[in-house]
Amino acid sequence: MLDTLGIARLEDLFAHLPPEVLSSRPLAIDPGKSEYEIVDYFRARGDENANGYASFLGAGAYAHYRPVLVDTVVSRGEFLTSYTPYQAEIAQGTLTSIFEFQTMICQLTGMDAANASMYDGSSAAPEAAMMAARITGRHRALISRTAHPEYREVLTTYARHQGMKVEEFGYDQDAGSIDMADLEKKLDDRTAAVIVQSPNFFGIVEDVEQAAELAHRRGALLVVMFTEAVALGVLEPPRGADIVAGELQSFAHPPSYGGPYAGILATRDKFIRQLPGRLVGETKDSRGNRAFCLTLSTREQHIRREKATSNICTNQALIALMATVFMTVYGKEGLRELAVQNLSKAHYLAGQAPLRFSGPFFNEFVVSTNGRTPDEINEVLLRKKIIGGLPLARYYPELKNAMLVCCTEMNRREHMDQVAGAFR
Amino acid sequence: MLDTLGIARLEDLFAHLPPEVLSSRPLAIDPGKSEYEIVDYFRARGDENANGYASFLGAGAYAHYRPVLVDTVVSRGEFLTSYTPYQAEIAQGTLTSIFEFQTMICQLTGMDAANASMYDGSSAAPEAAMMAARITGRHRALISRTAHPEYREVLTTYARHQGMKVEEFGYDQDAGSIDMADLEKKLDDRTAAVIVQSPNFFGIVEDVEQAAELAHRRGALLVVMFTEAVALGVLEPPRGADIVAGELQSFAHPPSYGGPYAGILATRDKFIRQLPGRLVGETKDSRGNRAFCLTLSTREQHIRREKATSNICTNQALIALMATVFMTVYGKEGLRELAVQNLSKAHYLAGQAPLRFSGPFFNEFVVSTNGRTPDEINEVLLRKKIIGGLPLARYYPELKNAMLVCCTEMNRREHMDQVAGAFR
Amino acid sequence: MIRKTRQHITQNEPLLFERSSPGKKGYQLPPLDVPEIDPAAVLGAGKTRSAIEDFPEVSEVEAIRHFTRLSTWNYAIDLGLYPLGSCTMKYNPRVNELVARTEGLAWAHPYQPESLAQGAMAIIAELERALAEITGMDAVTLQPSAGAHGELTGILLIRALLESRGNPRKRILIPDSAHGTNPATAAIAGYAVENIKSNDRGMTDVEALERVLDDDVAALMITNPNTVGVFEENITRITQLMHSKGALVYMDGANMNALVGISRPGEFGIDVMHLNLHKTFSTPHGGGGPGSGAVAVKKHLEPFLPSPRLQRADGQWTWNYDVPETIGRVRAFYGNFGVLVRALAYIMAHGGDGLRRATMDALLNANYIRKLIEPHYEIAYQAPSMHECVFSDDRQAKHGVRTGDIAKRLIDYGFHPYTVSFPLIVHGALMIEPTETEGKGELDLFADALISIAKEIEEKPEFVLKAPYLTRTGRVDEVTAARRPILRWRPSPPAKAAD
Amino acid sequence: MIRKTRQHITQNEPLLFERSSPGKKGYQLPPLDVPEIDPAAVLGAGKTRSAIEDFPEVSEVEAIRHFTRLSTWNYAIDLGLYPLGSCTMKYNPRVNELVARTEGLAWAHPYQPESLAQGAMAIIAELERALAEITGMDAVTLQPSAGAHGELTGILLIRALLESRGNPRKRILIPDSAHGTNPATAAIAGYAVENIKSNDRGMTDVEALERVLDDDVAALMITNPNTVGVFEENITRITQLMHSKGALVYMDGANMNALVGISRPGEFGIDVMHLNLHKTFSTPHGGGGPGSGAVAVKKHLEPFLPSPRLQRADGQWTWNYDVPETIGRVRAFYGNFGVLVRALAYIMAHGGDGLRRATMDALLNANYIRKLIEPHYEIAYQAPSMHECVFSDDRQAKHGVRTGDIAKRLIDYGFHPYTVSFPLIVHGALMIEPTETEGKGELDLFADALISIAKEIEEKPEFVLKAPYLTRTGRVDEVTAARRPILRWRPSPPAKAAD
Ligand SMILES: Cc1ncc(COP(=O)(O)O)c(C=O)c1O
Ligand SMILES: Cc1ncc(COP(=O)(O)O)c(C=O)c1O
Repeated sequence: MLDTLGIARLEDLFAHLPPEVLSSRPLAIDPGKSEYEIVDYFRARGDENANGYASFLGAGAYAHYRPVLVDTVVSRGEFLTSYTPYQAEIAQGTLTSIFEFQTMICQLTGMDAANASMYDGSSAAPEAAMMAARITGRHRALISRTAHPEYREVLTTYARHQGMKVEEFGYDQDAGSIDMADLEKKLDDRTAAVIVQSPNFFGIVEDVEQAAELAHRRGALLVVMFTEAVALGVLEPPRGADIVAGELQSFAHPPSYGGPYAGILATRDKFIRQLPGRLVGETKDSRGNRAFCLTLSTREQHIRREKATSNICTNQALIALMATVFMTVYGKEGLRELAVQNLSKAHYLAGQAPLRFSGPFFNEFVVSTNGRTPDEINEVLLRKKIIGGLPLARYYPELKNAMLVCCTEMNRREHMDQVAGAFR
Repeated sequence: MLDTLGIARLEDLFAHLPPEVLSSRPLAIDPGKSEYEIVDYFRARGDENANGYASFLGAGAYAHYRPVLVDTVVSRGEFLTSYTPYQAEIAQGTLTSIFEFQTMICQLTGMDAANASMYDGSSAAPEAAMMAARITGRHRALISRTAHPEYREVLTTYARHQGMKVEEFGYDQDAGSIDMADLEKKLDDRTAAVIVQSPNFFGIVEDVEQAAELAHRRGALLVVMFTEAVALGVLEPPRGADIVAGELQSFAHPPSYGGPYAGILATRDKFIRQLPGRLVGETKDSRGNRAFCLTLSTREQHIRREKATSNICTNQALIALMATVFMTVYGKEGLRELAVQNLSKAHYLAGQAPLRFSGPFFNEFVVSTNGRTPDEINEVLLRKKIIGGLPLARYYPELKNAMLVCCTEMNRREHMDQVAGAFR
Repeated sequence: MIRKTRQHITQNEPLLFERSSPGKKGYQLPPLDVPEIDPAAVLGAGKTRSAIEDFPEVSEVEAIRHFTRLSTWNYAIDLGLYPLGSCTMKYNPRVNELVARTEGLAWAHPYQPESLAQGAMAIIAELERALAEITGMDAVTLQPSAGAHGELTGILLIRALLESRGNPRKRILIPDSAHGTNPATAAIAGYAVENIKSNDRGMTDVEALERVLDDDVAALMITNPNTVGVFEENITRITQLMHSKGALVYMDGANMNALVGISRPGEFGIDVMHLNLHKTFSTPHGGGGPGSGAVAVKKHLEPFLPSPRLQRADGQWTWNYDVPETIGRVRAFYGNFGVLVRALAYIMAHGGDGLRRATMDALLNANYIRKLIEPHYEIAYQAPSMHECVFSDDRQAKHGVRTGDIAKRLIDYGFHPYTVSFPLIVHGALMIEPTETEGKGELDLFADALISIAKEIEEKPEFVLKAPYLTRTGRVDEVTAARRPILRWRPSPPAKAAD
Repeated sequence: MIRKTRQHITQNEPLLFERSSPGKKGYQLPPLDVPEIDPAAVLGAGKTRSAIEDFPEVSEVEAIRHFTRLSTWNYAIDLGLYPLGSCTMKYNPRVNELVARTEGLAWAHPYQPESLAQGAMAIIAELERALAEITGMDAVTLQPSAGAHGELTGILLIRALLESRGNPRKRILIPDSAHGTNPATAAIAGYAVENIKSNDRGMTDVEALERVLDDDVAALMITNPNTVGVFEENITRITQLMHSKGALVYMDGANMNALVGISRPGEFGIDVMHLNLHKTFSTPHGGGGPGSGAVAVKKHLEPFLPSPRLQRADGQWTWNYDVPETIGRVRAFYGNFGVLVRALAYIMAHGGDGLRRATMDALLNANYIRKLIEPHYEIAYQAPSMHECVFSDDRQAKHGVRTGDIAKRLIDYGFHPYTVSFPLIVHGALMIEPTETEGKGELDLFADALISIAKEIEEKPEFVLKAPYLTRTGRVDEVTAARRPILRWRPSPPAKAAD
């Protein structure tokens, strides 16, 4: 090949670069390692993390059993090593599965259309707010303090420079759910979006319909977020919402120290041209057969550039495919049974714990640690190889004697009983 | 479907069975378990086995690194969930890979033809002996005491009722290799096969050519066995052999508590019609393209029944495919480098140990435990999470103060130094 | 009308040896942490090779593409119905692949100290127990590597028992419907084979059996349900008959998937039988194997089982090598452990009720197919079908189209063909075993395909003779392959172009 | 002549919803070990749903077949060259998939105590270090989820710095060759976008830049090598120019695979840049993602990086949430950790020398392709190519055949097409990036294919216009899809037949 190019050495390939841009020294990176050593290195790192602990952490990242089929499917090179399905004729596999994904997300959320994924739940939130701003022409967002604190931070980061004011409204100190009066008070005619999360950060199921009514009364859109997708197995879909923004990590991706997860955005028919992200649509091929392709791309950055609905390009397709397989394996009955198991486990443990809030909850709940600090309780549990709840002080100074506890189908009764013991 | 069949209950499907054959009671087997519980159960069992131990065991089952590509390939449903490639038009993937396997086995062993696999090395041995008997019309087999003791037992089991006499010949007490004089003495004109293993059970490389000469002089065939396929990376192929029977576990299958492994049988052109097992051959399809198919099936039980070359039907195809991928990944250079690493590691440790034999060895060697029993030494090592060598007393009463030690590329110098320490 | 398939583009790929180019590599080894040894120096120059001639040299990406491309030329259960009669191509749950790779199991060395192998031994013990329960037998060995290997083990057990009684006897009776491994096995075990013909219901002809039964008969090898998918109704009488002459009954349990949870061979007089764990208990067939041929026996045969035997002592599992009457080993180590893990996982997933249910579904599917196809193809025997149904090509042969041709045409319709030309007693057999894991949709499409082909045969038989049309490889010339066998690639002719 | 492909049979498969039938299930949950709770009882009847309407119900085997069949309709790197320009579709080593699934990593919860997350944090630290070394920058954040997300982070950093200096300024300059994410990002960050046109060598026109550069300009977003695969020769002058006006330079590092080991952006004046870890460091693209858009900065931007920041204290890794000048979070938790694991594994496998070698191979492959094709297609710019080469369809357009049509015809030849119609400054662009993991064989076949198509276009252009011919799906009608969007399945029309 060098001969074909008429050069003598590989280095000649960049001989045209100005000398001052060439690296001053070789890379200080160890010589290449064998597969065996690499596997060893990461095992050693994995062993430095918690191993063999029972965990009661949730708060936006959930430990759910991953059906084996998930990795079976996503390990197929045809899914794993393909890219965005630009060339529909040789990407019908990906396109069809995304179309199914979009449909299932609609079925779960009660929406008309869903995109092919966002980065994660936290970035879906500002995308929803920006979308609401485009639709309403308004530039103010109200977000509930019961929404995930890190999601709220992300919204603030995104909104700051777009002339979008973000304000928070409070929660009912007893119920742990939205303070509707506060929301009503803060709502005004410049409000583009009211953003709530349900189940909220405390695990409590919000009254979405009431929030919708309040928002719509002032011409604002309601954005409903969720972090625990399993809840959709039993919860009535947020029909009052205009946009649903959520996180699908629960559907087959392990917590993986925080990522990659997959966000979704779903909305009503009338708003689809304001949806960011990739969309797959149904059409026909030249022989009249049903076919799928990427569509409405005039919303996207590669066509619309600075006027695009979002700058998102690469999304979380493989994680969305995992979720698709997960939803398929559990199916109609299974997703409900899974949700009921989560609910039942959480209520079993909660029944033995001093609860901070009285609102109805799904699989997370806030426990008052009373005399002790959350850390004190967690220390005791760690000695039993149990990771307890999340201390809330960092996010809610007013809840410094409280921890957020999560139970999924993977938590065993024996561990729950030990945790209950520690609360006493 | 019941309607189509005109029945009311599934039980009607076997209503025609005589009542006395129906089960007297339901199966006493626990109710079906979920994936999650099954994974848990097997993990718990795995945790009851050695975990995190360094091991110096070989003796027919070797720990070699498994390139990740191996499982990537064999996990593809197209390979994993297909069967014997009877229908060539939709099995060219399997057929082509077997043809490649046959070729690589020939290249490694210096033979002209190899079958698509036998159950394992131990059952390949009697198949080779039976094959030699068919070819020579003789009914006596001589096997070296340096061959794997369990392989010898299997040969005895198989041979007993076929009018085949199996006799053993001894080894040189110093060198640890075949006692050629004993072999020569025992050889006679009724001997169908002389069976040797190289590297032998003690790890020592036998003088195959001399054994061949002795055997051929009396009109017997030479069968050369191997248990450690990695040795083929540096050893001159046993060109004097008439049949090569070996075990490929080293090529990408973990020790897996003894199975499934994959045996091979390879031979010279003139003997192919006496080879047992499946064979793939090259041919053309109706459009003139190169194609592969199962061939020479008139040797096999499904055609020839009691006159078949063997009763084998299901073989070890997937393990053979693993070996094929392994051989491909390492390739020409890699297999040699791998062998050199094994050789070097073994010689490093052996250099610090009191060796029982003086013969040239590959990656196994016999250590004299001198004053102590092998078990005493192993106890010390086990406390350091090291599994030492195999005590030989069970197989060779005369070697009760000796253990067989194996080093592969996976053994680290630090552990070898600890083992060397224990020998002192 | 073909509704199930369309043609799509697939990649060509040469043989590895043609793809190879000098110096390419797909591996990297860790640096050697000890001094490197020159093989010639320690082994002697004459004993080492300089290179493995013509061995492939490819990069990692070339390797993965090679095998991925090859794989796309295969049909598999994961793609659709695979109704190979007698082979029980049921769905292989993927969790079984995962558990077989559990670190502590996959990397367990067969000789590691028993105290460090209790988990593996417990699995073996648990599976032995479950199989004894399922078969109604008293003891189980998991050593044999596949069905035929189990047969050999079983016949050697019979021989050992008879020998211990003074006379191993000379003949083994085998119904003419039996699988080829049965006679082949009997021969290896040193017995003469005597075929027993089947009656017009596809069952063993009891009179014919009685006629040849004498004191020289060591055993009957019977398959039940037999290979025409029919339950041997006289099995109790047959076993009594054999026993009355001091002979034993071996059951080929390859079709045990028709009986699990419904009927126990141990309760109808069987002395010894094998199970194809890879069939009944769903190990992926992997292009031809591996399998496992567990053998279950009644008490009187137990003393002869292959050594070592697993036993419990002092609260621990241990291998007992002291089995004085053993037939010896049939293989090294303890059996195809990885397959055993998968079989136990399968049994655990189903549970007792689930296993019975699977059996009934297998029966349902086979009978459903039979019902749909019977108007168009000649059923081999009127007797009720169990887990498979066998037709003959009699009607189609009149148009010059044989079972093998129908099979090829089925490929175009998107199915793996049934088993062709077996059992031998059925002229031009179509042996169809859908297994329990198929749903009605796939079965309906399959029946439609066969019916449609039956019509094609009436209308344009010559068209069917040239099938398949939709595959990347046309009908393969097996005759030439056998006439001048080319069993390996050789470098001689200048390398061919990519194909 | 098509040498690389043949047609083969593939399975049809309906949508999950069409495949579904009531009561089927593919899951089993462990028995509930606590009392079952009725959702309506604890959540309130109005808040619970009775069922998820029309949600699929299929068995496990139907599920695996569904997705397996679907997968066979896809092209992928594992099947062959995937020369999508700008997307860096290199081979994805499978060991990376294995290590990302390491138990202690995959199941690490982002909030587990730091003392129990040291392994995960060490990986992040190690990757930050390696990327700083590779880019020549001072600090790295791994929080952004993809390239575009990294751009946003980077521009927000610039804004924060400028704000801290008193004036965030108003405009961002972007060469007209830039990727669409650049202007889209600038807009989200609240800046006006000003395009800078490229000169006739495909590079940023320095004079044009100077003309518009004033005190309102916050930054230049430059891609280097740029999207026509050309190294910006005047990059040092450009960065000096920008700095001289108090403006910053953002580098879109999507093409960093052309520079790793050869040139460090930190050494030619870049203030902040992102890396597409999924491109340069080979994370499988998975049908569209996930990725990771690490951002590397010079010291002056470090104080503004997203919180939390990883730091070392008392011999332990710890997350520092006290970052007073931070721009805030750009996402929850710490980034796409699983992608980071893969990127680090890739870097470890290559080592410093290997990374440099990979870069040179990428350059070699792109230039080799360019050389072979140049006689037949119009190269967009004469300037030397780095890791990709961009042609225009000028010659072919004369016959009425456009880049999109050539792309479709390439499919028949067994390749995934190049990037079509990007960059926008090239009329009818063919943007070809072979990456370093391809061998000569595949490249030669690709060049042959393009040359053969060029001939076809001269001889029978209308034939090319209707390609592809060999795929199971003919040319897809994208216009209709957009005109009346159908974005989800609905049950209304009676279920369609299998297709
Ligand atoms: C009825 C019957 N018996 C025996 C066997 C042999 O079993 P295996 O292939 O496992 O050796 C088979 C397998 O095809 C069979 O169908
Ligand atoms: C030049 C360039 N910049 C930016 C991006 C955006 O990166 P991502 O897709 O990871 O968001 C891309 C990706 O296509 C690109 O090619």
